[in-house]
Amino acid sequence: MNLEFTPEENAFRDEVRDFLETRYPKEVAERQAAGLELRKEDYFAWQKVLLEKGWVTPNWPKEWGGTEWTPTQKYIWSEETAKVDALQLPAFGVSMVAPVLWTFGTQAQKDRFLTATRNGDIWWCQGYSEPGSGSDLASLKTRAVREGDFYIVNGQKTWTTLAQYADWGFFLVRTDPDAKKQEGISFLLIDMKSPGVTVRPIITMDGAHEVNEVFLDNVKVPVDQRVYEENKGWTVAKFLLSHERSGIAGIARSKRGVDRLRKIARAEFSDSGEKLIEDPQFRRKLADLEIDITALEYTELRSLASESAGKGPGPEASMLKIKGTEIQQRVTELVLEAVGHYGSPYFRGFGEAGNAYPIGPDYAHQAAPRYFNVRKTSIYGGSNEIQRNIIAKMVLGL
Amino acid sequence: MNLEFTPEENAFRDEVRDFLETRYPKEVAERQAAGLELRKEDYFAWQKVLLEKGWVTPNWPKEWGGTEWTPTQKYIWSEETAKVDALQLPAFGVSMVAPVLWTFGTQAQKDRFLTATRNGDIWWCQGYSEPGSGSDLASLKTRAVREGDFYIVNGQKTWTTLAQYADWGFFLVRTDPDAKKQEGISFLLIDMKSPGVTVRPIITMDGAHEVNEVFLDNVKVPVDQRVYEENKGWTVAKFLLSHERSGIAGIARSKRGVDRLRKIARAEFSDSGEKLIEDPQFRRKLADLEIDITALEYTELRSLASESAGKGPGPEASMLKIKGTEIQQRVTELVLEAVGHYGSPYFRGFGEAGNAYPIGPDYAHQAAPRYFNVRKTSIYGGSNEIQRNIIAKMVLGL
Amino acid sequence: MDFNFTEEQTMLRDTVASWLSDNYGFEARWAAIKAGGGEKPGAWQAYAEELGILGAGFSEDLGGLGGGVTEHMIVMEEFGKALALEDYLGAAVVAGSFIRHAGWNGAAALAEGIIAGTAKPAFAYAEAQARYTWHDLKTTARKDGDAYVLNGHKGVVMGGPTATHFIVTARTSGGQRDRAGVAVFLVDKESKGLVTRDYPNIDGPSASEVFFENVSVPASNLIADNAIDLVERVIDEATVASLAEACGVLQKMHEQTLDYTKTRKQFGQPLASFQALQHRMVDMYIAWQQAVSMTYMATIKVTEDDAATRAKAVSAAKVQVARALKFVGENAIQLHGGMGMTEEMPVSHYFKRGTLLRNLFGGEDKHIVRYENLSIGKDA
Amino acid sequence: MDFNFTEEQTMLRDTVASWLSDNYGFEARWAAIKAGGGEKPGAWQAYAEELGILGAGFSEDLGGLGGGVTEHMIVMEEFGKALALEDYLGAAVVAGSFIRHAGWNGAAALAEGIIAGTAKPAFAYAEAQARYTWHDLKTTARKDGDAYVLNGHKGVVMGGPTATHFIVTARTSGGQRDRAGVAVFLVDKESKGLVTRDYPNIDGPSASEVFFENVSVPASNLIADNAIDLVERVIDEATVASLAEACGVLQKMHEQTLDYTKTRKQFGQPLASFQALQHRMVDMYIAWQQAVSMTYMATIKVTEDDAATRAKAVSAAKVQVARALKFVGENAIQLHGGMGMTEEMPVSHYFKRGTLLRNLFGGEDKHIVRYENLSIGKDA
Repeated sequence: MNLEFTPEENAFRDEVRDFLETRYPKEVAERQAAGLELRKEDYFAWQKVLLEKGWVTPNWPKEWGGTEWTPTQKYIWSEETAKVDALQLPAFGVSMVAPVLWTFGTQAQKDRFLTATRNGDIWWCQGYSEPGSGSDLASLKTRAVREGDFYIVNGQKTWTTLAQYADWGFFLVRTDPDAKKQEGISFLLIDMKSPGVTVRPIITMDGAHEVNEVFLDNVKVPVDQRVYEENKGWTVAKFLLSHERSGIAGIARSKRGVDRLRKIARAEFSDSGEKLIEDPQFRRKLADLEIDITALEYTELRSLASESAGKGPGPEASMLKIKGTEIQQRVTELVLEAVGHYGSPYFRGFGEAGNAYPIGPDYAHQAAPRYFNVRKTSIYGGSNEIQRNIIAKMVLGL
Repeated sequence: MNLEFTPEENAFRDEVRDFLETRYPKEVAERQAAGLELRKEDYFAWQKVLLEKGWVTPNWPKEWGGTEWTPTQKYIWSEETAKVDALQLPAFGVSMVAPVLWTFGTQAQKDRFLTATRNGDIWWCQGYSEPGSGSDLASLKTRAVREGDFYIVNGQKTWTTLAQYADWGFFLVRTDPDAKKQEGISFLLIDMKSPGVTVRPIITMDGAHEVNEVFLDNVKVPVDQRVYEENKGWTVAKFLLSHERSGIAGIARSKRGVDRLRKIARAEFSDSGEKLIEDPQFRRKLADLEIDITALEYTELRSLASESAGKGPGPEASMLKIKGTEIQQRVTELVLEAVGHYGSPYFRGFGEAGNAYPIGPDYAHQAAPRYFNVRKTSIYGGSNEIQRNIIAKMVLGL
Repeated sequence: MDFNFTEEQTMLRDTVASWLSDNYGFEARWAAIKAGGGEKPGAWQAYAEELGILGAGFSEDLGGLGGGVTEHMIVMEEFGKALALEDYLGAAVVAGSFIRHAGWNGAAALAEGIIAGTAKPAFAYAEAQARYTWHDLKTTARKDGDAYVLNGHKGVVMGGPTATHFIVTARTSGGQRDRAGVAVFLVDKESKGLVTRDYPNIDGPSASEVFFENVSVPASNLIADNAIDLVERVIDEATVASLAEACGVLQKMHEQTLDYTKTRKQFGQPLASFQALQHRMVDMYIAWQQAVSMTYMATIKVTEDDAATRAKAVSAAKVQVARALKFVGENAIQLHGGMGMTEEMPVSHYFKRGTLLRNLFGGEDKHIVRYENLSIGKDA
Repeated sequence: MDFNFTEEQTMLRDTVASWLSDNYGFEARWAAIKAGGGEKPGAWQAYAEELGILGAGFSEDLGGLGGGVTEHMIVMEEFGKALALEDYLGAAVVAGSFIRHAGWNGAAALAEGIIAGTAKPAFAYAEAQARYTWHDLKTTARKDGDAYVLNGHKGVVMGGPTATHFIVTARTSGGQRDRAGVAVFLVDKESKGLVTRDYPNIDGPSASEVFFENVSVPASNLIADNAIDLVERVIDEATVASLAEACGVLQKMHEQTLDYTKTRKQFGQPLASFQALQHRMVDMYIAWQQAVSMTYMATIKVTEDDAATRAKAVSAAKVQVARALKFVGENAIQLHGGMGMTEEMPVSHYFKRGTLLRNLFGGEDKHIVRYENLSIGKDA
């Protein structure tokens, strides 16, 4: 057993650091530092830089522009990007639909979509959830009826993240209403500018517009935008759900969150009049959190190591999801606690309302909204209860 | 809302205190202080004193020697007895079988058993659980076949507390094997000296002999020792289970446990070289525990108040059971933690092995055994999981 | 021992509950928040005139109903159930508590105004550096003839935007963290040199930052000097009232979760049929019930004469209620799934209110340490 | 990064596992405990001769296998799975660690004896007043010519009854809680003035109280003086070995619970079919896996040069493992129901061992504070 990095790995880390230091877009960094909402152009600015470096799609096959990084290199990349708070590109394109395309797509679909996705010319969204489906994804009701070379799609999707920016979406639709639940489903790519597609915002309790409802009203979708066989969409859906596990625990980001929390605790005062970082109760919670992060980090490293050894990622990914999201939630909770009175004011940003001004220290502005926002992490992507069901069944054989 | 005691209640408290101070058997108190196992005669000594005072069966109807105490008086009694660690008489006789007898018994049964039970002439045990039945009591298999004026009983009971001392037992047996689960059950009183009754000890992980297996091999039981109708024993069993709820939370004992814990924490040293009671981590746990005890105490007081107001004890009793047992377990856990290294030695008492001698401070001898022993409290009397099922169904309507 | 309410108290509860249920629906409240006022228009006048509850805590000779902490508990629990936005806590509970205990000459006039709804004081006690230590004060009050001159900055003054006055803690002498030298003033909002910056809070109601720059306050507005014990007593009483509000919030979150999981189906079964979720809801129920028990306990004990007894009871209750708010709130959202995350579902609003209530007047850590110091330290 | 074991390490694990499975069944172990010896007769000789594992941690020039903490981890994890009673921790791990780091002249002779199974030192470090602070020592060692004279009392010396020597911490100078002046001696058990009182521990193995009354120890038996850093390093390495034992205990408790709930029926269904219990077992699984991860982490990092890095890693791992022992252990008993309470069921023995391991070398509180002081304090 050995945790040392090889000289090659250390050199790679230096290269990553240098790249981030010199090439990360300044204007994006500034917006992030000010706690402002990020726009489509911010993501594209960063994607462009990554593209130039050849690092935009590390997980892709080499022929489509992948980097062929080892798991250790990916680990280093996630550590270093988290340290500088580098934006994460929306996963829907580069991490989710792309593997589907190169695995199940026709050559024409690969040619049409992969490079464009890599270059940032297509912003994708995901049309999976429906009102009423929750974690029981396969109960979806959106119908696609074949008419010649087209499907006519009718239905409603929900929790569609950042659909307000999306050019294309990948959708699960029901093509055979008489088949068993998982059976009559197909996987369609839909141009979000198609007539009949309406996107309506859902405002979450933190006041943010991150997710949407998508209404599909007689939307005409060419049959060649179906990926894989008709009625076999569930196979594609399961592949997609299980494929994207790297970084599911969000450990590097949580570690960065703890660093920020320490800074806050060095700025704030405790009830004893000393700095909050000196307060035994707060210190204990900070130590607790760090220790739990370390445990999860080594659990993830063990899992990476068995991946390197050729064993695929197993249902242990559910463990990383459960503990990782719990930790993300605890980080935000401690921030909210640390800022004391100033967790209460609602700062809506400078941009929109002309007369807004910041109340309390900068680091307090997002404390409560973040705490509220990350409640979602234990709900989405298969709720943590569903993840426990998965471990019970797949790992423990219950 | 008002928590003050009336002058009458305060006078009663004084009377209880005085009684305990002057009349509690000295030799029993000494054995308890030395951490020695208690014998049948210790219980009887105390029962005799209570009998003389007329306080042995506070919950009984007046005609059978009850005190007609108000719920507040019972509360005062449990507080004061806990403060001096007064023995609790085994519940099987005075609290469990007695209400069954005066509710369901024939006059002959009442005459034969009630006064004798009150006087301590009969030590009862409870033959409910069977190997394999667990919390699913009604799945019991012990058979009683009617032969003339007798039942011939065959089967096995388990977890029979203090059966090694018992004169009589009350048993649930199956009299109709073809009826539905709860239906063919009868409630029998069995003389433990009957031929065919064998008691075999079960040693629990703390090394104690508290529970037993009871084997019934062609035991002849006169029909007039059946309480209530044949095949209606489940009615009796349910009555008995729901009847005994007073003190289920064990709050007064837990408060006493915290007092003892404080004494230990004032004797032991912490890692900083000061007294353990000054250690911020330990103090926090102590405060946590006390606050939780207070919350449960007021929950019980609310429940007593609605009993006084004529509303019967409801399924909230399950809440008292869950939290009360969790608290009892935490008390023992903190004691074990407080005694440090000396939680490890196994002190088996002075009595049996001639060459035993105490290792470490007196208060450490029972630390680990107690911690192990009270694991049972969240298992017996309907496990805490079963209690949650009860609340879900009866209170929340799930 | 008696946990029952008097007939008058029961009537008070019914009156408040029925008015709120008729006038303070989710949509009406949400519209008021979106409009930016942080209060429901007309509600305060209704509290004064229609309901007559602003004097619930004032003695009868001051024109009040002669009640106290129990009456405030009753009103605040209903406010919690309805998520009422108005600052009853500052204007009625805190002001009423100062008037009850301070023996201040201006009491009658202020009480009259409050009861009539024409005076609405907000409590300006928090300072950024002080966290939850009420005698850590940078705001100063310098005696100047027949007046005091105030300088300083008070943060997150709830109800500030619609207040007519501020009840302000300021230092007349001593160093920043001395217990001596803490005074309490009634300051007219229109005073020269007093500047406010108003803003909404994350859960809907509004607050202000209040800046004092050589604000002159008549000496007759000095409610009390060397009054840290009084300030702590008042905040303890206010804390109990906020715990009652929390009990209302807890009740609603629990009810809504039961309702939602009973109707919402997943994998062909109501969510409420899954045992793991049932047990979660049982634990939520227990947490809520324990919070109620502790709130009753604190309501009763906060009136005792011994300051340590009061403080210990309030801190113990605060710890228990804060934990319940976290456990019940987070699980209410979790069991509502994605829907619970949206501002369309009432439960998200209760969760936000509950979250802020957790830390109001200090969170779990402050109060467990305070409890420890009062109980364990003392007898160590 | 590499979490794999070498071929030799895998072979070591297989050898130990297979011997224990053949020779150390539940009944055999239980019989040994009941007989009162606190060890399985003959086992130690087998470790020395048949298995050759007593030298796993000694360098090859001392006649050992050239291994270190990883080898100890491997052996101890198997000992945990079998609940082996013998004091491998003191006689092999602790002694091996002192020999590795102390640069002591007597090392070769002691190592030879240990490897052969003829010398079996027990580690006498604990004192009643000191809790888990290793430099809080009342035991003294006074230089007297070519010898040291020891006086004092060491508590709960594991493996004491069958030991041939004690490795004893004693103070050569300084006050009771000074870090300076802490020395380590090898003391022959047959020394004049050394008295032991033997007793079983609650989980089976035996220990001794060891009293020193003017015990004369040759100066050549001074392993190190002013050696608190060394003592802490050795105890950190021993702690890691005990964490590995805990991982073995955790694994068995988890397995046994799965097995039991899959076969045991209640209300006509296997216990394992109830969702609330399934989720509990998932959480137990996660706790166990996290404990394993942290044990690996600490095994790797305890060999680093920087003392703070070592200590921080060990304390973090200890906190995690102690919590896992509590959570998994208590729930293993709970899910076994009444059966889990009896001494007939193996799970109760694992639970008892796990409970004692939680506090060995200090519990959660000691280690979280140590972690805090090293990580948070430093950069504050």
